[in-house]
Amino acid sequence: MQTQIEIHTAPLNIQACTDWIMSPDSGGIDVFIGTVRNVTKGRAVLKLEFEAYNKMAINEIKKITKQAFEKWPVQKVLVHHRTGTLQIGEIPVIIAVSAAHRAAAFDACRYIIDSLKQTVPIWKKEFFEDGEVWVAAHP
Amino acid sequence: MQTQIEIHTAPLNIQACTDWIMSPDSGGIDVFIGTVRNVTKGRAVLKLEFEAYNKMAINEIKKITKQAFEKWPVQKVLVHHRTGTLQIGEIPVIIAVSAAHRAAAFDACRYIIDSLKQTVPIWKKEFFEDGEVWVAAHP
Amino acid sequence: MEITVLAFGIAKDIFGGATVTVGLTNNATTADLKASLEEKYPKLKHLASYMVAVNNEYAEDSGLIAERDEVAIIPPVSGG
Amino acid sequence: MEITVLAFGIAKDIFGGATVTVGLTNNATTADLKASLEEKYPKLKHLASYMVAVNNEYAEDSGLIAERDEVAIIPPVSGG
Repeated sequence: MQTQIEIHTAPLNIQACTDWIMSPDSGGIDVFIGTVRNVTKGRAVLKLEFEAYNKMAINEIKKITKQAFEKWPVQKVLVHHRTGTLQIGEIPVIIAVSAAHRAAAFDACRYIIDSLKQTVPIWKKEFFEDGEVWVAAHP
Repeated sequence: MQTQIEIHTAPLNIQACTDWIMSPDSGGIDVFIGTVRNVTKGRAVLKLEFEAYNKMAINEIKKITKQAFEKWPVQKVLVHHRTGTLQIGEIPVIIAVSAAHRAAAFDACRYIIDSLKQTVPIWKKEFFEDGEVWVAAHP
Repeated sequence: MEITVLAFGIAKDIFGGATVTVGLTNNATTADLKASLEEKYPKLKHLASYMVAVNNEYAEDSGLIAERDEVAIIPPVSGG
Repeated sequence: MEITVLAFGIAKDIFGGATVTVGLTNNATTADLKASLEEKYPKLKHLASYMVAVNNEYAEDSGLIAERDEVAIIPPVSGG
């Protein structure tokens, strides 16, 4: 049960993530890369800003990765999240999971990103031509 | 509907794959990386050899990626497969899928690797201390 | 007791700062803190939802708050 | 007609080479090719399964084979 959980202000590095996750006893690796999209609900997005309650966010991500290890036979789990201002095309999150067999890697990776979006105290503000909004803040 | 399908004798390059797959209109990318595991069914593996019927393999991979585009709202699909001798930890296959929303990327990526293993004319030989075997050749 | 509450995301905008100080009775609960904040900052009630975290853990409404606790308002999260 | 059949994976081992030449009557089908090969190389029958590809497409047993077709034996695949 190896995990690497980090919150960075600098750009995330895909190669560093895959280097860490690879190992001789794994057969399948699934990597999810979130990217900043140029549009949301039909509105052009200029940039995003991410804010995290760092200590608690790491705490909550640890809970999720622990659950992933309990649910699936996975070997290593990596979660890197970025904070600060991100331009279109930049990477807010990378999740990587290795396992002996690919099904566990896929299932766990998807579970981790789905759960992260529900419970981890990180917030995203979208900037538009004509304003800005904290995502999901209002009904 | 953009695809990049390649069969290489040289080592696959993860960064080149993720560079190609990223784009301003995508929000989620799923990447599957197959790696050569040091053990199979309890036996230590020394190395693998992959052979492909290249032209037909590309053909069959194209069919699979076309199906993926029909089944899910995905944006770009990349499949790189390696042939030749691979050492433990090396990468036989990288599949990358981008989509506006992550569910489609996950579904399509998993569909492509599952289908690839069923229909694409590529063969793997496992080398052990005491012999070698073409995988799945015999019942 | 005086509690310094950390604010994130839209809560920071609502409070007009990264922290806000609230006066609570001893043995106050999370629910008491929420009531006090909502009175002072009615916009909190317009959020889709929000939680209180005490010492980096989500807190139940009935959970007690002590003077040295690290308390934070957690508006709807949207990471990833 | 003479057909040069490409072999891959374990089929290469069974044929003792990357290609094998088979004499077939005109209008021969994939099934005829299989029967001819299985007679000469009985080990083919021990495979979990195998397919014939004609011009880079999997072929039905009833499919015809023409002289200029690119024909290949496809043992069980194991890529990825």
